Amino acid sequence: MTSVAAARRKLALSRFWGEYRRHRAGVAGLVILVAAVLLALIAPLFIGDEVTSVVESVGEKFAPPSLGEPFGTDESGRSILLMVWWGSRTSLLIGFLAALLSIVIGLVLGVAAGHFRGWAGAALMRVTDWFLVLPSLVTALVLAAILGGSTWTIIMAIGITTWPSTARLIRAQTLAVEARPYIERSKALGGGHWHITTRHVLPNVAPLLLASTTLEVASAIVTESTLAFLGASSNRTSWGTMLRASYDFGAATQGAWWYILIPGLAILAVVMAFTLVGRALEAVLNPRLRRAA
Amino acid sequence: MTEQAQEGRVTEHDEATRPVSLLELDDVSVTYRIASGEVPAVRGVSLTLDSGAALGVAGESGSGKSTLAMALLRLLPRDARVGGRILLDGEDVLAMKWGRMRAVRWAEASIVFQGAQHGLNPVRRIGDQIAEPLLVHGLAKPDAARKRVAELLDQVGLPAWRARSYPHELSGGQRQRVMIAMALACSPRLIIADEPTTALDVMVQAQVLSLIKELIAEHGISLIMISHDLSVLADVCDRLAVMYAGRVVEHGPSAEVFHKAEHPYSRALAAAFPTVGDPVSRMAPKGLGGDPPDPMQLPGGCSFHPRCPVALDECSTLDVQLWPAGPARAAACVHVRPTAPSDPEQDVEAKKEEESS
Amino acid sequence: MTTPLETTEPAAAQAAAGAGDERPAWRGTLRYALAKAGGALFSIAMVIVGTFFLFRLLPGDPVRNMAQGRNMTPAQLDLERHRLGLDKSLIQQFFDFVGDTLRLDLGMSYEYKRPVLDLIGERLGPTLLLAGTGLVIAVSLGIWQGTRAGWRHGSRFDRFSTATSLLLWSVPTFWLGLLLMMVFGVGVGPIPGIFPFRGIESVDAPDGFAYVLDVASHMVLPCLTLVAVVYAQYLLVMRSSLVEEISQDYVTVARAKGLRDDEVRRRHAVPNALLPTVTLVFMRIGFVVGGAVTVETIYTWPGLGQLFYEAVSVPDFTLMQGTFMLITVAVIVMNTLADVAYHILDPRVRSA
Amino acid sequence: MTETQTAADAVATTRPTLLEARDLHVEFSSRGRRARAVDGVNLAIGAGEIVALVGESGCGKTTLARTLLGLERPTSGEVRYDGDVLNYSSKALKEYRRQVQLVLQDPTGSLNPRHTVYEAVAEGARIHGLPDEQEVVTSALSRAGLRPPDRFFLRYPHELSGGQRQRVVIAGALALDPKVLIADEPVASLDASVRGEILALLLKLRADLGLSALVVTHDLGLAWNIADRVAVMYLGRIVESGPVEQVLTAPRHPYTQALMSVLPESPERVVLTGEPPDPTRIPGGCRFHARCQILASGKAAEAGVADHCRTNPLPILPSTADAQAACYYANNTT
Amino acid sequence: AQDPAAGKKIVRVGATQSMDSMNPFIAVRLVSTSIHRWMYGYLTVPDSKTLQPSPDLAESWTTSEDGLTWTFKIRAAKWSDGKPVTADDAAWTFNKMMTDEAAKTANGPAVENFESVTASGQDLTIKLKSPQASMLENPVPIMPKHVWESVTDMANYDAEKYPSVSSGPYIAVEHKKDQYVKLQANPNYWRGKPKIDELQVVFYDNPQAAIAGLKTGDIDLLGRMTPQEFEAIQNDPNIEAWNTQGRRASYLQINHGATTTDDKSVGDGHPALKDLKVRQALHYAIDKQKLVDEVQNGLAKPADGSIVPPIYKEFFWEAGGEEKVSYDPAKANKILDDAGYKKGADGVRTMPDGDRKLEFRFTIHTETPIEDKLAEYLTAFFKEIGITLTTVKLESSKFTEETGVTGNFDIAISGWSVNPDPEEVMATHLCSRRPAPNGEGGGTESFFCDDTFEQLYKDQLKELDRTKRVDLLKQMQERLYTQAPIIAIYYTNDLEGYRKDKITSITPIPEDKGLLYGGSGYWPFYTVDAKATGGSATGAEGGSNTGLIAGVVGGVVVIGLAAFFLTRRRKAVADERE
Ligand SMILES: Nc1ncnc2c1ncn2[C@@H]1O[C@H](COP(=O)(O)OP(=O)(O)OP(=O)(O)O)[C@@H](O)[C@H]1O
Ligand SMILES: Nc1ncnc2c1ncn2[C@@H]1O[C@H](COP(=O)(O)OP(=O)(O)OP(=O)(O)O)[C@@H](O)[C@H]1O
Ligand SMILES: [Mg+2]
Ligand SMILES: [Mg+2]
Repeated sequence: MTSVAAARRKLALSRFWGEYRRHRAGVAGLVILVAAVLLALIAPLFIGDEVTSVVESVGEKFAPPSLGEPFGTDESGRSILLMVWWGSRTSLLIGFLAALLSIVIGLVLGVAAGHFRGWAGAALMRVTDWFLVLPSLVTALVLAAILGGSTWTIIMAIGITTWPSTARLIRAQTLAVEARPYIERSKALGGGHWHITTRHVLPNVAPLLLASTTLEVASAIVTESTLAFLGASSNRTSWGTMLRASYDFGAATQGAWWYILIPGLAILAVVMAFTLVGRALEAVLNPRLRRAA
Repeated sequence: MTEQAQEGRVTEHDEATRPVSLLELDDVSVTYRIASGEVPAVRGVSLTLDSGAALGVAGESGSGKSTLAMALLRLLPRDARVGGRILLDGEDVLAMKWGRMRAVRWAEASIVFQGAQHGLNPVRRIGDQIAEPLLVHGLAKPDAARKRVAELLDQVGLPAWRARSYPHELSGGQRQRVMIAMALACSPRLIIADEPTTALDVMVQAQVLSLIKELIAEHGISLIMISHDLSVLADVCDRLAVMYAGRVVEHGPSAEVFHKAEHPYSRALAAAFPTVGDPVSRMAPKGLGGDPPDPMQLPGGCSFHPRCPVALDECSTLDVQLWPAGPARAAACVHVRPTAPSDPEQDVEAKKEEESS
Repeated sequence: MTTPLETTEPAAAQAAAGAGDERPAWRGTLRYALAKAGGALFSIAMVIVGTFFLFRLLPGDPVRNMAQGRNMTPAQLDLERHRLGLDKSLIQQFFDFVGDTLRLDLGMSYEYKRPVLDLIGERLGPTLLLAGTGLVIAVSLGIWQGTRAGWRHGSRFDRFSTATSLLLWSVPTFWLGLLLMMVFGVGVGPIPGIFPFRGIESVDAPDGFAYVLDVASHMVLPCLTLVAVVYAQYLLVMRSSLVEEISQDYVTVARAKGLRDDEVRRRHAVPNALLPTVTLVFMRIGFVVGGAVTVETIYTWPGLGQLFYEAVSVPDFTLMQGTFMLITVAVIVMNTLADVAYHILDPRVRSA
Repeated sequence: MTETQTAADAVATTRPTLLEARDLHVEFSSRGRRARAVDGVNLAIGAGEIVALVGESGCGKTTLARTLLGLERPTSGEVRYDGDVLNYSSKALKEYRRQVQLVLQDPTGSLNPRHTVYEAVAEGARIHGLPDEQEVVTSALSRAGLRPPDRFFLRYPHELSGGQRQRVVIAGALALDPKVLIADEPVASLDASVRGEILALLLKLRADLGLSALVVTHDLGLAWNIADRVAVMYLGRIVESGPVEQVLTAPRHPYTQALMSVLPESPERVVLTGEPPDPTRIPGGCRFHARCQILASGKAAEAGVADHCRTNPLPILPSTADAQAACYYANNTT
Repeated sequence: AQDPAAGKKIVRVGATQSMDSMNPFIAVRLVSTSIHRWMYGYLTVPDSKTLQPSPDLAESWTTSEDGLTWTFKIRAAKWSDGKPVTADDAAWTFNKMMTDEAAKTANGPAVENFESVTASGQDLTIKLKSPQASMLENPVPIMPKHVWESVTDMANYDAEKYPSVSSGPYIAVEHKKDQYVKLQANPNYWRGKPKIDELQVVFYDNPQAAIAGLKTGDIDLLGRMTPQEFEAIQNDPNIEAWNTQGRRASYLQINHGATTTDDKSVGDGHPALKDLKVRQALHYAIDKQKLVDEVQNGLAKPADGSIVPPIYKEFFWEAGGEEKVSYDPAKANKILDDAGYKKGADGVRTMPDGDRKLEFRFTIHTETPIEDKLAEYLTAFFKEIGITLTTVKLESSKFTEETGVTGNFDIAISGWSVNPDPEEVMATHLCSRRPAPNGEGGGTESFFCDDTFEQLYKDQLKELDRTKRVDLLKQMQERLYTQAPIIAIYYTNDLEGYRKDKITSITPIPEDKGLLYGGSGYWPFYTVDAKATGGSATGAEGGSNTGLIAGVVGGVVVIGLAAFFLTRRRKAVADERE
């Protein structure tokens, strides 16, 4: 029977994939995304922190793209290609962890706010609403300024300011699920809070959560770069800090367009990829949208 | 296919009241194209409706009733393909220009949709919504329209001040009445009512039904009413058509179809409504087993045969037709086949000969 | 009345409801508005309290921050501390802070030596001009495109506009701003740099209509940046809510009534789809504020965002605190107004 | 009230009461007003008995059913099971819900679309930690008429027909070997053609397992089809109750009469005037008086009870098995 | 369009900082003090050639024997509103600062040593508490008493009144906050009206935009560039790239045992740094030339002296002979080896008397990319001698606190822009500048407390003979060099640029290869001359462009309308399709 179950799961997966595959943009996004993540993961096999070291850089300063340096070099003669590659690790790390943090907080509070009626749910919702209207970039900037700049603070700042939209989404979904008669049935069968939230609510919000996570990662990557631009940056090379450096070191006025363009395009590509995947997932997983699409 | 049209005319002559039918469906079929293939929702339906008559269409969920209704006014989504001919007053609806189509909509035929809750725009006052077709079709100036709205509301038993209400302020029954008032606005000759009472409570259902009956009696409006509740249809309509899997499987005068159905599916439908007080049905509920048919994978032969309690071996291959089953009646069942020849080909031939003679 | 009613007799109740139908709805709205205002006040209170404690968490001694490494005598430091009330207990400070804030006294900027409120007042105009114009353009553009895209979803226009908006949405604001500055401000290759990229007006600004043009020309690039980044979400929201509306039965009914396609859209689908869109527009107003910080910084636009950025980078804590509080409160107020407006506009929620 | 001693009455008294509502009140606050959804109900269900609870939409049937299961706390009054007052601690409730099971109105909604039939049926067994889960599921499915059971194990709800889904829900309830089944509109959302099947199943379960059942419905035909006793509810209260044969062939309460008249076979139709009742505004006197056709036609006045109808609240009907009606006119004339 | 600027000589100076206040008593930002220097007279100003104090509003001055009484004769100049400048104005200015704490905000220390200030006619008498050689370097602008007298709440006075009443070469006529300040030539200026009509200071938030502004001609002059910014304008044919020695010294501050004024140690500095040998070894291990080349793009001078940069030829001290420390990692290693700091297996040295490793923190500011780079190089250098360096980034207020008060650091980056008289920068290394026991006060740059240094400082205060005093100040620099509480690494160049096609002449200060914007004093901006603005000759900014923009806007509107009507038309067709 387990083999049948596995077969069925496989079938469900293949059905899902069949649905997903019809979203061409989503597939393109997925390809880029997988490539980006893979590249980031295997980076240590080929390069190390030294690519960001100014002491060890040997290249010419602000060298335009050439055969040897396909993406040119920066103000210290470091290879933009290698830096972008290495920086992807921090950017993606911040993106994923901030999204994770935001999702975890959002999930817990969203499910709780949706599941528990009465004052507890209402209070949670008030708090969420409150956080929701806070201008998130401004708040993140203040938080980052207060906590001091490091990768973890940036993650915290982004995570803490972005969870409310997730919480809202999850709460709405939880409420929708909880209004379904099968919750009532489960209660009538004797199921408690834990049973209901873990067996019914969670599996139902999970797909949406997946979609929203990808969107969250995308916005976290953008936020990271914006925070870096506004002066709250991680202490490691990321795409955001590279862009900040290109700005600090006057790449634009020196005509070093590659220095500005390449990290920016890297952000653009990855963010776009996440967004496309997220939207495709949403379209496949959210029946409301599916009907519309 | 001409035999059915002829057969329809036979009906008229039998009733001998009106010479021309208001609506004539000739071999209408509707196919939805979806990602995984084609859904033949309506398959070759031919029906006629005389002016002033009420036709009930019954059939289980998914048998194509709403699709058929929508096809009459070309309201189907773009991915639906409609075949056959739909003649409204002799004019082919499917061939109309858009401008003409818009003129026909509501002014000549209006429709009360399944589920009144969503048929009303939630953010506009119901008065405006009722008046809208009047204004759109240039049948009244705003002032006159307002008066007409009051009149219409009164006809459906709602106070005039309700015109200023929003849909959510009304109960389901009231909303359904608003929909009916709206359908009456342009004094159309035909009203299509798609399950006007399904979502309603028994008491409200009774109110709405008597309202409909009253209106068609008073205004001489033709009605097509859709429901899967045979008892409701039998109450309101002169004639009944029962659909199964996209086809009409039986039609005839309503009392006869309800009480003495020829087709086993119609019989099962009728039997599902027990007669309270009748000891036969006491502690003996009757039902029909089996799965509803999947329109994408219809069984061969008679599409009902897998669930049919009286199916014969040949039903799985037989090409069933609507065979006459008494005066102004027809049923698509092997058991009403006039002769029972072993060769289905011959059977058709025989029937044709019989018809034309 | 002869019948003693436990509550009201249905028939009578109905008549009463009929006669005064407007009143309960109106009263409901008022009650709703009051409740919302209460909620907003609560949120603002939370902002005030939160801000106080958040900014007490800051590293460093505020007075020394003010000194910025200049040599100040202990007496001067004490005086400053006393002036800022930092010699009092935390509780006392808290109450002072709350009191001052309620009196709209947001303290003195360390950096400018002027009341924060004055500084904010000076910056409000330009921000409103830029963010307001940007918002209006973004909203109209987004809604217009979203409507077109949603009405015929799947069309080429839909795919094109969705793709562009997603692309622009994925771009970091500052990056786009810098690029636009380089391309249209400074000029690249054959493209001449025709738009000014600093400030709100020329130093030698002309008078009269020419001045308006001058300011308008200064607004082109910042506005473009802001709009490009912000409008995408309006487009997407409008699009999906329209797509949602289209599948509603009342749209089919409207068609069945013989309305023309564009009448169905204009009179039924779009107004209904607008409602959720507009709320979302306001809900996400904080996003515009975030965009404004970046855009104003890049283009030296003398607005609140720039002030905030300056406060963060100096850092000038009272100023930061004040602008943060003001921006947040403004966003909360906007949201509340949007909620109430939504409530008035949408009869469904009005009486709920 | 005890003028006629019928056979049905005798049957009911021989059956010991299993589940009982005593003077049950349930209130909700809705939009600042209080809705008295259940406003004083006495109802007893005997072992092996099928009771039908009928009434129009919004009269409180579902609320009563949910309260019987402890899903809703009564504002006052009590639910008794097997003679004991229901204990609302979560442990006791869990135990209670092994004995009493609920089948909801909407079979599609009652099944989590992400759970297979097996999981859906096994859910109760898992919650209560029953051993031999697969065994339990298999037998429950076959008892519910889904045979052979293992063919259905891995199906998802959307792959089943409506009737099959309802059977799965019933199987889920049967898996715990309940003593009482509360079925809230078990066939309302089903197609007319499958409805008879489900009802037959209920009868069969009663015959095979001795199950008691409360069937909530607005369909009098259903009550006629399967119930021993029927209780007619109006605006939070039971206005008439008694053996099916008696109540449905000779309804005494004007509301029951109106309900009966809506049936197709009824010769003339009484269409009640006025709006559906609103539990936030329960009229004084007889709660039905504002819509009562007897009162409106003047018959009540003839019988001299019109004033009573308008002013004097009626007492709550006791939970006896006999035919009884809460109506001044009916009690006056018969 | 009518261009009001047509025919005038206008020079626009870019600034990447905006004014904090127009009130000179409280303005502290560099841009503000610069502007105030252009607006107001001082007692003395640095001579344009020698940078030595030369007469400004004080025509001449005398000192009493004991050096405690100074008498200045105030020039018969006029305020821009026509009122005469008197000693009373100066006396009021100083007295205000001495009595009003708020007025001390900007230049408080300048009057700290004043006993009393009195005026009689054009004579201003200042009595000091103790002798003060730098008396002539007084940084306080003299304010018009008749205008400022009425100001009571100095802390909250923004001085936004135009035209301003000043006695310097320029009068402020307009200030748009964070946008620009407009200054007009003062026709009453005692030296004579400047050659240009208007001097405008235009603020940029975004340094890149400022560079772009210079390149597009929106501004005519931009100072205080980073090496990278400078490189961006270097090859522009229209821009004169101005690269000269600067006023700034960059140095490392070493926590050699931070103490408070009561000599109690504070902070968590690494004990090894208390050892002069270690500090010297660090000094030997730094390749200053490489830092100049790599970090400053060659636009700096390696520091072989202390904190006074070579631009001040008179005061600049340079190490030589035995004393001179030049890059020599081998020597550094030897010093450490000899002192018993043994290398462990991992190549990191440990303390001679224990096993604490020589692992130092290097504290820098957040958001200073150049410091990041410096840190990387230092880390590499110190690794060569078995010392690990880890970088700690602190936000500026925290930085100031940890490196100036709490002493929680090992090595920190620091720097100082030195005024023509180095007394103040020397004073930052006095014992008294250490924080008080309660953590108050201070302003120390190094927690240095050295008897020899103290004595030298006291001596130079009293020494009124300039050459002798210069010698004393040089000895102090030498002491800092050898004791190494700080290690100077380089003197950054002053990098500026101006548009050749606009500015026809400008005299730096000092006149020989001196500074423009970055200099102290108004000299460059007094002498600047420029081409008159034509009707639409220069600048993409402003009126000249409005025509084009109007055209563009009009075009967009037309296209928009066309699109609108097109879609309208299509709509009718679309409806037919449905
Ligand atoms: N837009 C559509 N796309 C694809 N298939 C559709 C569409 N609308 C209806 N169908 C299919 O066509 C068949 C007939 O549907 P229709 O709505 O006409 O049934 P119905 O008889 O009105 O049922 P009900 O009683 O439930 O209203 C069903 O199988 C349905 O799934
Ligand atoms: N949770 C609740 N909050 C507020 N009011 C409620 C709640 N649940 C039920 N009600 C109200 O109580 C009344 C009785 O509801 P209930 O669902 O019990 O009716 P019902 O007889 O089951 O109706 P139906 O036949 O429509 O299912 C209704 O007026 C309903 O609006
Ligand atoms: Mg239908
Ligand atoms: Mg119910």
